[in-house]
Amino acid sequence: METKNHIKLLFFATIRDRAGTRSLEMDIPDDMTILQLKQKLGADYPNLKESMKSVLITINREYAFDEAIVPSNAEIALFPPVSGG
Amino acid sequence: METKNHIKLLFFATIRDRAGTRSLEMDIPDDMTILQLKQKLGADYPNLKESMKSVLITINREYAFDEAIVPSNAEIALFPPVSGG
Amino acid sequence: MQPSKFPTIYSITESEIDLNDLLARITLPSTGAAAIFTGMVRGVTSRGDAHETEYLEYESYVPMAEAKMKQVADEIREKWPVVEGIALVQRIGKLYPKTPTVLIACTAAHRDTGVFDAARYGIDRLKEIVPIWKKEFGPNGQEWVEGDYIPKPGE
Amino acid sequence: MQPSKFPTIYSITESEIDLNDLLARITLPSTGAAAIFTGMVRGVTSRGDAHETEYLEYESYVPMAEAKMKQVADEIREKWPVVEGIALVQRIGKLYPKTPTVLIACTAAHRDTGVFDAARYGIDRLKEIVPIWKKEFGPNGQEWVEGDYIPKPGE
Repeated sequence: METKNHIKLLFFATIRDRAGTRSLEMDIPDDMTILQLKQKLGADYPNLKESMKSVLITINREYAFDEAIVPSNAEIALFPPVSGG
Repeated sequence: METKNHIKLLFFATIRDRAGTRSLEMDIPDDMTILQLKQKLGADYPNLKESMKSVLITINREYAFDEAIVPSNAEIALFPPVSGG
Repeated sequence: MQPSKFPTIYSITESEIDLNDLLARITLPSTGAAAIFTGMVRGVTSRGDAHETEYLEYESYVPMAEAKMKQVADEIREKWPVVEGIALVQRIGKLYPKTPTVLIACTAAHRDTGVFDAARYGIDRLKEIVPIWKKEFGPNGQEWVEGDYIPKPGE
Repeated sequence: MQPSKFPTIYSITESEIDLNDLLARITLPSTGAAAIFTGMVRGVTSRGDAHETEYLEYESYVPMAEAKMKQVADEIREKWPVVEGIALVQRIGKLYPKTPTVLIACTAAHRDTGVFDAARYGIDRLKEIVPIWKKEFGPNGQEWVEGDYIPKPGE
């Protein structure tokens, strides 16, 4: 039986504009990787598909990469390269 | 017949302390050089004699050197190496 | 002198950046020098794609941004242990030309200690890893400004 | 853009150094970056002859000092033509620890234009050629601080 992981997604800048929302909550399978999460988001939200190629992703406010496993109750943020200053 | 040049002298920092005054006016011979002026000051004001070896000198607010001729009505300043900031 | 006695200020704010106040807060009795960088909104840009800007709108992922600013400060302390106080402030919201938007300041006992390099490093790193974005509004419409740095694992 | 449009501020003052005001006065619509150096009175010095300072008394040959500050600004513009605004301010009088005593600020369109080097050059040159002196007052009495630079002809 597959257990579920409830996560929070935050979108910023161009990604937020394309997602049409600042945040989402969703259940994902346990042991899902960042790469799988990006594939799922691209499939579920066609507007985001193109963005998933170059998006930066953080898990609990630290930069994360394709092979990372999404931990339980994670706060996941998606955004373009930063442009502060 | 020797003509006279009336000049103004300004003293700062250690040089002022040793001179005991902020400024002096004096007549000097025409065509006197800075080197000759330093020698004269060292002779006239014994407290300044030692200082004349390392003093910085300006003529009309520009740094001047031993061989320069003191121009008429010059404003001559004498001071140690600067320490602003 | 223990590093723990050295002040570190990092914040995302919607208020005006007060240089006098920030400098005072990172000045210790042992401090003799401060190197400060500020960035402002340019109304007129000539380099590259020349254009005019009416205003910028800044946004930030605030809790992460503040954590990353602290990380930049920690990196500065590791590279330049002589640095005493550090301030990193990013202003967000709608900001008009000539307005200071970001400040990095580093203090040290003396100016020949790397304090200029430390401030330069601070602004470079802020622009690489601190999650802040700006959208530019001008006569030809609006456009997100995108950076080009991809953080590496561990950054 | 003609250099004549670029603001240059240089002054010897007995008033507080207001960084916010000075920065605003050298920020143009084309300005995107400022590098600022400030020096402060150290109350505690560890390097070299370690000692404590109660206060410093600064004096200056004011008209020459302002002319030499302008010369430093001119030198900066010659070396870094991209620099837009320049401010050089030296505060004189009786100044206590933690007080900013000197400021050099240079602005430019972008931060990678040498603006940090320009500010660094400015403070180095000020300490070489601008006629200002300070006397230090501490628990062990008073002493003039002497520089070690001898200006060369033409400086």
